Amino acid sequence: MSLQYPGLIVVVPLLSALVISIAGWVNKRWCFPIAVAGLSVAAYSSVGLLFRVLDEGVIVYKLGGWDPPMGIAYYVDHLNGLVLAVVSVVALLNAIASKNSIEQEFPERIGPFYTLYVLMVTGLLGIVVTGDAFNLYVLLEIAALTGYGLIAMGGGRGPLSALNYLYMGTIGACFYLLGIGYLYIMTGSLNMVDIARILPDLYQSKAVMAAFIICMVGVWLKMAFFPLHAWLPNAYTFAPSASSSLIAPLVTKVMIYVMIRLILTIFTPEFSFNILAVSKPIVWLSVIAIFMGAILALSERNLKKMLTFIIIAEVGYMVGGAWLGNRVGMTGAILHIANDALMTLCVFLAVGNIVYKVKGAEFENLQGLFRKMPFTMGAFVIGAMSMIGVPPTCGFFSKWYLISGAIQAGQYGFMVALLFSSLVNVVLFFRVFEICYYEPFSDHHGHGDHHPEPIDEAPVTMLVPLFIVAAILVLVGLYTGDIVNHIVEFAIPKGLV
Amino acid sequence: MGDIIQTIVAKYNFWIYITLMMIGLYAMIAKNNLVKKIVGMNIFQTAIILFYVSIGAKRGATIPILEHGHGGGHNVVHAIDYANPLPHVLMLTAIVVAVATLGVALALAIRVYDRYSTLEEDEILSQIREE
Amino acid sequence: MKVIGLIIAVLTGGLLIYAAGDFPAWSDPASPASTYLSPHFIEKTMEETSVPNIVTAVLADYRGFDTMFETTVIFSAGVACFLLLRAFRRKQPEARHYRHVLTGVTVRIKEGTKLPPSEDFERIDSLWTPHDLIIKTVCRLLIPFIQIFALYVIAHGHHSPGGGFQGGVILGASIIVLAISQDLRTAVKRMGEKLDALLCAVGVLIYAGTGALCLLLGLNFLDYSALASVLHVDPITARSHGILIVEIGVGVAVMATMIWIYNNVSSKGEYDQGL
Amino acid sequence: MVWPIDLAILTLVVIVGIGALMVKDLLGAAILFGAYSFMMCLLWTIMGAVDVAFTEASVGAGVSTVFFVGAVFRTSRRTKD
Repeated sequence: MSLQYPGLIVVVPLLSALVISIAGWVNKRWCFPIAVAGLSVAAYSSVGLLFRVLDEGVIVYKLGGWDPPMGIAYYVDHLNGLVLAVVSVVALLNAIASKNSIEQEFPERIGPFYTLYVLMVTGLLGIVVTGDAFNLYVLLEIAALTGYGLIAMGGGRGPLSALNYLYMGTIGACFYLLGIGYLYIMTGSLNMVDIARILPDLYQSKAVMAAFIICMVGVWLKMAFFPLHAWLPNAYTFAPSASSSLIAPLVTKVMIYVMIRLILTIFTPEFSFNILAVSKPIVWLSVIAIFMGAILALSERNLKKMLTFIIIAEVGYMVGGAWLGNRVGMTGAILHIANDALMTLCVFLAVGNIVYKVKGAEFENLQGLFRKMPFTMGAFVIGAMSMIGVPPTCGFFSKWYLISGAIQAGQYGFMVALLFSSLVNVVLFFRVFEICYYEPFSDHHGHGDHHPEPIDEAPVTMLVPLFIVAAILVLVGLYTGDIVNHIVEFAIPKGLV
Repeated sequence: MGDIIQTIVAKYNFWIYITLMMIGLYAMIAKNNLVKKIVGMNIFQTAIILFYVSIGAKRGATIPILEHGHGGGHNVVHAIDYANPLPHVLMLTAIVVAVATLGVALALAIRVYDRYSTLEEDEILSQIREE
Repeated sequence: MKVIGLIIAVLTGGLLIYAAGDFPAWSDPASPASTYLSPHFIEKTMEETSVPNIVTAVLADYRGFDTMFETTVIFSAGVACFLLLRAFRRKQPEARHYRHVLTGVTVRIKEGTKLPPSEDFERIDSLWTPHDLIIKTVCRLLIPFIQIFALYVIAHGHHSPGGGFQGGVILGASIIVLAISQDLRTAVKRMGEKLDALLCAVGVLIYAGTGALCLLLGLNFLDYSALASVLHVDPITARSHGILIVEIGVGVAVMATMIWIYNNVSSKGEYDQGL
Repeated sequence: MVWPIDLAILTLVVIVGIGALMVKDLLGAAILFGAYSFMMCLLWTIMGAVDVAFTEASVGAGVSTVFFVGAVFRTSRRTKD
């Protein structure tokens, strides 16, 4: 069966989404178990796949039995093996953790909600695993369309921000499609490896350069890289907690994976870093992104919105790290994809627990929460420490690699930006801790009056996944050396030094 | 002069697709009305489809359906006689994606209208500011 | 905003025009796109899949994985529209208006009371369309022919333009025509919401299930030649049959989704009567 | 393919596309969008992409236009630009 793991990763969630949508019309209680079962199989096979990749190297899976340039094939190497494992584990943990909040926020729409949820995970996993440039576009649209639906469930300003996200997301996806079209007209192929094989003769072509730029801009739009970030904060803030804790950790990270895949596999580092001399300006853009994200986060009085601006800064980290053009920076960027997905999940799950009990994430609602919800806040502290970059949590190590990469490349601006952003994160999170710890809980603020039952700890089903994530954060931090030596080292082509 | 006209005519399809794409992109960014933006979005997507179909066109070739499919069987098929089928396949998929996006976009626009009773972006923004 | 839009559009256009200079001339038979992969498809399709319409063969077999997700995109759009628009706890209006068709008398019914079960009354609200004998009759006559044509398009996709997707859209359009010419309630009575939702999922399930069956039979996902042992034909004919099966799946899914999206969009999700 | 027809339709496509964006009535924009899709469908038939043209005729000119009209009926026809 392990030969079929690459197929199972995408197919099992897809089938379970379809079964959920049918089961939702029969009995709503079946949706959650089916979703968890489907996601567990995906998580199990992706972790199994990662270990197989560690043993055997690149795995090729031909869909329909056709040989790659004709048909579509999956290429699983160390890079997407790692990302696959992270995506499927994050999706599974979040599905378990958000069960209560889904039942609380929209009890009557559980069926379609889980359908879209699992479909979105299918799309994200497919984006990561596929080796065909056009197939990636189709999966991109699946992840995007389901994302619009999940975000717009939030009510209030949800639909408007989802509509803005839709405009921007569609432009981004179309740009990507256009770039692939340019590659296709020049090479005649759609398979990533095959394109990379043909391209070296065409490196001087204007069309290939344009293809690269258009693809990059499209991907940046999707990941909310600095000048193109306007849609992200509202979309993530007004989404219901169950959706935002899925979308926030995964969508931007998967898009960064796509960018790294474009740089490393399709266009090879030789072309991206040496022939096109655009690394410097892009790193400076990411410096601005980090500064803007940090400063805008400072001005927010809503915990969830503050976190969305931190995401923008984190996107800056990874884009900058990938474009430093050296091995250490790329290692940092790839490591940070995994770490950032996990720590964003941790803080968003904690916020989800708070919203579940307090019904709001404004700062004035958070007073005295350390006494009311000690376990949730404990996990939140670990997540926050990781975001700041305190050892032994994993955030420290990827930041370490990013900073050493910046020094090696002579990009001191990027180093300063990273340090500045870490300092701002210290300020941001300690301000939250202060409110939650020192200020007494009062019923006069926020929505405290509307629910007479006292605020207490979130249910166990929400706490256990949160603790698992927090534990993973520390574990990944402790085993960073192994991950870098056994996985990330092989994910970067030898040519990049 | 002759050269320029030659180039323009030889790649007329490409120029038109670029024009349409610019129109669509401009409408998506600059138009104030949400439904107009959706129209722009569709024009944008169709322009890209036009680009791909133009890649598939081949001079002197017929549609990509084999003649005498089940009859002779001994007829040798020459690739030069048939248009390139691959872009057509890709664009079938892209059209479907376009209509799916359109459906979701219209549903969202209706939800927005439900709340703000207008489709004009500036009026919606001023309502949000008053909240 | 207009200035920004103009600048971005002109910049993008400029880049694209600049790059277009390197393209091979339009409709050049020697361009890389026409000489690299496509000759294989054109020349080998018949012997490898036994389908004369190359587009169908590439769509459903060589790149069948794309098409499966294309169907999934449609499915997720249907679910998303449903999720966004369908009213779950919308307030019932205080009174409803019914008209007796034969006499033209309009009655007002308060909430909670019910009409006697009779076909003679029709409800007057925002979904109601005025009578037009010509339109109703013409559409009623037309619909069966539209549907037969749609089925032909699905079934004949191997040999002529068309296939599951186009046929499914036409099939869906026939119900949409019914909804436009009569009123939405009539169409929903014929093709209820639950049926729509189920058919949507079932269509995609046919496609993905066929693929999964191949996987269970020991070959890779969507490798239809695995079906040869089930269908008792040779592997190449099995590919042709496999394409037909998935095209039917696509047709069912697309038909149901088109109707579903139309119902939700055109009524803001308020078609609660007549389910 | 006959290139004068090709050129004429390509030009018409642009005109109809601009028209769909300029007209100050959303219902009109929806109908013009249908016309635009139909022009595209003709264009693709000329280029030999019959399957794509068939799809565009049924989806772009058919169902998409109906979706637009349905949505405009449920919202408003008014537009400022």
